[in-house]
Amino acid sequence: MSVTKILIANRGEIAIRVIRTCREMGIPTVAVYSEADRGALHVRMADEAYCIGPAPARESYLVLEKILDVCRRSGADAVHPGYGFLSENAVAARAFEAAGITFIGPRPESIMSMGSKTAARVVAIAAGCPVVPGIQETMSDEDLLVASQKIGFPVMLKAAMGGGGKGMRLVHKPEEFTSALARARGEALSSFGDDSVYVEKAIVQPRHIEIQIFGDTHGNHVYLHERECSVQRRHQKVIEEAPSPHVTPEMRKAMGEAALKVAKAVDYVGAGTVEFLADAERNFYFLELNTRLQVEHPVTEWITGLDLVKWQILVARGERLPMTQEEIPLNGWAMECRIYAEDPDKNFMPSPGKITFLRTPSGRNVRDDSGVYEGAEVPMFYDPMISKLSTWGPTRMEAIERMRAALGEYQIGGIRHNITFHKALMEHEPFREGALHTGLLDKPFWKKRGQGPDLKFAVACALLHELETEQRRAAQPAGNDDGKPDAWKHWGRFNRI
Amino acid sequence: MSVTKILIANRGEIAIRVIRTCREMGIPTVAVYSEADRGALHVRMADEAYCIGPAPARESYLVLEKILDVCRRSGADAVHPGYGFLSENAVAARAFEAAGITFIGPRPESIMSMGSKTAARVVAIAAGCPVVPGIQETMSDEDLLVASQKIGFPVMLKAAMGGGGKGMRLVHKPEEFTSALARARGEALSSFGDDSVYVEKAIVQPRHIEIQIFGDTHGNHVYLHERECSVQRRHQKVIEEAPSPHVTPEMRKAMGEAALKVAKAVDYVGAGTVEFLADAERNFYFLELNTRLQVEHPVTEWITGLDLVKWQILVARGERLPMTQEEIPLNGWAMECRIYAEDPDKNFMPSPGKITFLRTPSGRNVRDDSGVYEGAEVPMFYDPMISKLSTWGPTRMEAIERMRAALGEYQIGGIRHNITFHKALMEHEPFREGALHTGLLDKPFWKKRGQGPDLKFAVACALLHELETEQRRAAQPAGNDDGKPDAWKHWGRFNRI
Amino acid sequence: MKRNLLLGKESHEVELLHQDGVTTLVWEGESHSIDILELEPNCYSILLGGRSVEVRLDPAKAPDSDTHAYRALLYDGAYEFALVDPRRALLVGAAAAGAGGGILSSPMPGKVVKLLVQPGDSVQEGQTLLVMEAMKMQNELKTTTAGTVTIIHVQVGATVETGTPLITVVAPEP
Amino acid sequence: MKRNLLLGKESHEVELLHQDGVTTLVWEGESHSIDILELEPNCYSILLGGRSVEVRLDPAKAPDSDTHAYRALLYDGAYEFALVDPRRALLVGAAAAGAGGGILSSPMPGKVVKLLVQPGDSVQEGQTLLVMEAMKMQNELKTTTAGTVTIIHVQVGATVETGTPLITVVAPEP
Repeated sequence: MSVTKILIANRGEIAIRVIRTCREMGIPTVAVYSEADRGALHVRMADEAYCIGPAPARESYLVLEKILDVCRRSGADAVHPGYGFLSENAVAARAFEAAGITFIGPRPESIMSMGSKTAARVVAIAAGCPVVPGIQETMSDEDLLVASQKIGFPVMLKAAMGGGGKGMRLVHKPEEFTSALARARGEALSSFGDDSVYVEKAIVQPRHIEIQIFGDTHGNHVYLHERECSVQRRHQKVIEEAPSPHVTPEMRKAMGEAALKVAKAVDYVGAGTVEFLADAERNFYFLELNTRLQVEHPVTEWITGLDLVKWQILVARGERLPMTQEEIPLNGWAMECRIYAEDPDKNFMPSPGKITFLRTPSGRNVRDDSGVYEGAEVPMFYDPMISKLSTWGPTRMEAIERMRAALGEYQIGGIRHNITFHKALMEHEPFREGALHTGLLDKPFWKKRGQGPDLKFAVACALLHELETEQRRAAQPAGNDDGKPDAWKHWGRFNRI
Repeated sequence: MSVTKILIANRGEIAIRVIRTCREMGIPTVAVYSEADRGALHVRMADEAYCIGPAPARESYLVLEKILDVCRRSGADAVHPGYGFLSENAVAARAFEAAGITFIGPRPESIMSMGSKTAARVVAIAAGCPVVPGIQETMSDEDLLVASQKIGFPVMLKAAMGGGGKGMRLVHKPEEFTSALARARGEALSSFGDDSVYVEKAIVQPRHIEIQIFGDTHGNHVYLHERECSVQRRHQKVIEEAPSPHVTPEMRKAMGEAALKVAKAVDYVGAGTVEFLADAERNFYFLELNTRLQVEHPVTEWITGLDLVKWQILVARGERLPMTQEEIPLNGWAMECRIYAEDPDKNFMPSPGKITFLRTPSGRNVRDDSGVYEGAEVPMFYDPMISKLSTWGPTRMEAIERMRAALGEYQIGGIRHNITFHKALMEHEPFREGALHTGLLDKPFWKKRGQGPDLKFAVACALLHELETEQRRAAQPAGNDDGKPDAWKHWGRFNRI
Repeated sequence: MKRNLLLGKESHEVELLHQDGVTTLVWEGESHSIDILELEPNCYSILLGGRSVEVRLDPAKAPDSDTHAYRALLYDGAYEFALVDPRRALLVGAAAAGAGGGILSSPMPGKVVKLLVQPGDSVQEGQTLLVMEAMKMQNELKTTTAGTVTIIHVQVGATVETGTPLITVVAPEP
Repeated sequence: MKRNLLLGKESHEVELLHQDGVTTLVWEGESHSIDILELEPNCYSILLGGRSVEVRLDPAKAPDSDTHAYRALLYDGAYEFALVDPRRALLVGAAAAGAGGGILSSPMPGKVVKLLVQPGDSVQEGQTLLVMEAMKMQNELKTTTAGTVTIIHVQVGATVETGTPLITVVAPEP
């Protein structure tokens, strides 16, 4: 298939990530943007850019017809969907195929068969991949309770079409089952338009470990080892690492081979991730297959030295996978922190706004995948993730210390963010010991810091700032407060000519 | 030896580099600065900072007594000299030792014995390491001509105490010998205070290849593979890479073992670099042993995954080398470009001044070791190097393409710099093929770019800028031109209260 | 330059002096000679007795124009405090005392997706009054004042900025 | 907004228009509708017929205050040019014509380490008149005018800024 000009149907850091690989490969890129994103970094960095509508995603980034239209106008012959938006939309994948445009992702059939969690369980069971004991069959609520008692409580209720923790509920006792099921169905219906809910046995203090897989159009499949993503808040990943401190070489091989059974069963093409839950005894259970590039793919790139977007493009061109299973490297350890525009001191409330200053960390084995710049607006319409900071070290502890130091260099102003929260996590003993599980952050280890010994330095600067503001006001009554010209204001002035 | 608080007797990017490792290791740092460097990045990043005198280095960074004084005032029990300044000063190394301060570098005896290039040749010959055929003995000018004719022309004249290309002269014919020798002696005397000059056979189209070595206080020595630094301008390195495209595994082993012979002969402790010239037939010849960390050490850190500053600190503490020779990794390929404040369009004239904007590249396997920030002054008193950009890839070509893309992201304003020059080099065919030699840049492959097709975009922005400037002038007569408040001006205003 | 430093409910007097080329910080009665420099807009480098500290100052929204709220980022972590001109401090205190009850205002830009109360409703401290959506997250906004809802300033579907008044709650007479 | 675009010795007329919400660049007689936005100080994003180009503008020193010299950084490389207000262009031309001979001025901040000529010396085009040191490098400064040295403006050891006049050379009467 031809891939000579790539339209990136996404925004933010993942769009920049794809552009960087395209620049290395010498492939021109086409950005699309909503009206809220005219000044976004992906528009600045792409070779071409087209507006696709108003700020809300369902009126712009999610509108397939607009993306197809920009393909036609720009002559792009391939689309990279990133993650989110249209990335796991089988209808979109099919529409691109029909229009003669290469979709850089799996075949629509694979997306489809993995879209329903219950259907995916059936595929995994048939392929011989272990799944969490559970009930994926449709039955009445009463029968479901009986079946759940057979599995044994506690059980987990999950939305069949779900994701991101919505419609999920942990049920400890049979007495709670019926009302919990009703609420789970309600949430599933409002979030995914489908009230199907299934039951799984709840694993105690589970670890979330996933396998990166890759397939090509010639029937070859490999796994690029595991990532552990157990550090979560409200079922959202916060920190990811590779490899996992829990995984032994034997377990890695067993998990990798189990993941490939599922991949082969659906004749998987491109990048995918098989998610597992693992328990303390190193049993592991299939959860789902994510049919896209994951947010956390950089940790895999660190330990393998490979460029997963490049591999996606090579596979989309119909080339064979560049390596066999035995050739995939595994070097050292990598960590990733998701940097969010949110306020950990105020229950992680989102904090959109203008980034008034930005200093990103650098040095040995530090990688910052950012979607913003100093002066950029972080819009209220999209995901609060503004950057992914990742580090590598020969050992897990060196990767952690490097991350701690890099977080110390990272300075973002104008909006609230979770950098200090991540720094505290890097110093949190259970995290450092690798004793991870998905409930690690349920007990609040994080508390708002008091005023430390360096307060006087901060106050001295504020005093100088007050003095300068007074002097500036006296000198030039027309100046604005922070002394910096506001690009948008100037633009406004220009518009008013 | 105790290393609990490190004074960094340096400035610029190398001081930042050392601070980063200290932060990871949890070691407090002490910066020293000249009056020109009060606002420099190393002062901002260190835990403590002390002024050591006026701008010229010989009145500040080179004054041993001032550094010793700051050690006493701050309680620093170790000194990292970086490169340049006091790093290869045996007197300084001895003075720190006498004051009970750990010098993070080799023993003073090793610095001394390698300080004279002719003495170093004698050591290498005795140790059984191949050297360029030449004459290191003192003799009359007439006898030197006779001896040179025996070696065979062309020959190279070099200052015995020299470095950095000063006092070096290529002599093609015996007729030119006497006058060239006189000029070389003159330059050597004025540059190094010593007119000793020695003669070496000139290697045709030589490659500059060096071996990174490490020793500990327990008599262990290892080599961390080679770097190639053949891309030079006026005998100054411009681009470095590791490994070398010229070196085979057999040659690597032979060079590494030859380097270790010299290291063992002087009982070398810490980080050092053995420089060799190599010819097309893969013969190699000892040039010198640099008794310090090299500017280009990041490429070695990329291919080995190690932190050389951390190793220096471990060795200074009296620990054993963390790895044996067989354990030293060699993964992929790394490139480094030295970013200078100079104007390639005006014969590389230095360009000190204020950095009005700065955007550094990021992404997969890109490392920027910078000593500056947006708003920083690049002083006229020191080296023009403002940053070292390095990239890594699984193959040499991938490292080159990554570098090309990263250079495209790098934006520096207010001063002239060599980023576009480096970008052109990444596209230069002989460089891409790895057909390197130290004369590669003698023929000017670089020509000033003409006005390309994107001129109209640049002019449109300048027109908008003109319009805004006019409007701003009309609106606020007291404002300054670029619309940005100047920190130093404000400070001046504050001073005038 | 004298200011009152407000830390939660505490207030301290602080002063920055500049005489004969020396800058002095008066802090809890002690004078410290400091070297302070604005290196970038709102970014300062301070040397005090050998220690080097870099401070990023982020002026924040404050409840009134005479109280200047700051957030400062140091390598060590973040600090939050406010400064008031002592000549204005009395005014500020008086204004704050005069405000009976409270207005729930928007802590961020976002969209109002649910109103949970009506004018006339009695509400308890900590009760959720309204749900806002921003960045794909729904956020419950709670009242810090118990009392009676008097005004609803917004409608469902409205897009609001930081600081937009949303709901007024009047506390009962004491 | 009309300007003369100066490229070496060429001059072209260029214009930026803004009417009814549309910005137009008139370039070599052709009108292009463009979307231009200053995103950061002196950093612009332009969209023109689908193409997206980012421009960093670096205003440079110009020979006179009416000629505005620019250096622009694009992903593609660097461009250098100057703009003159057509109303001022005649004045500029006249001033340039009036200057017989030339003043060698400093292209960078640095220190004068050697003077190679004296007042009264005849010099050839390309001859080195002075050596300056900056950033540990010695730089030879050459005259672009042949003629007679009339004034030496600096002494050995002096520290000079960019643009400081160093040596005046008067060309012989034609």
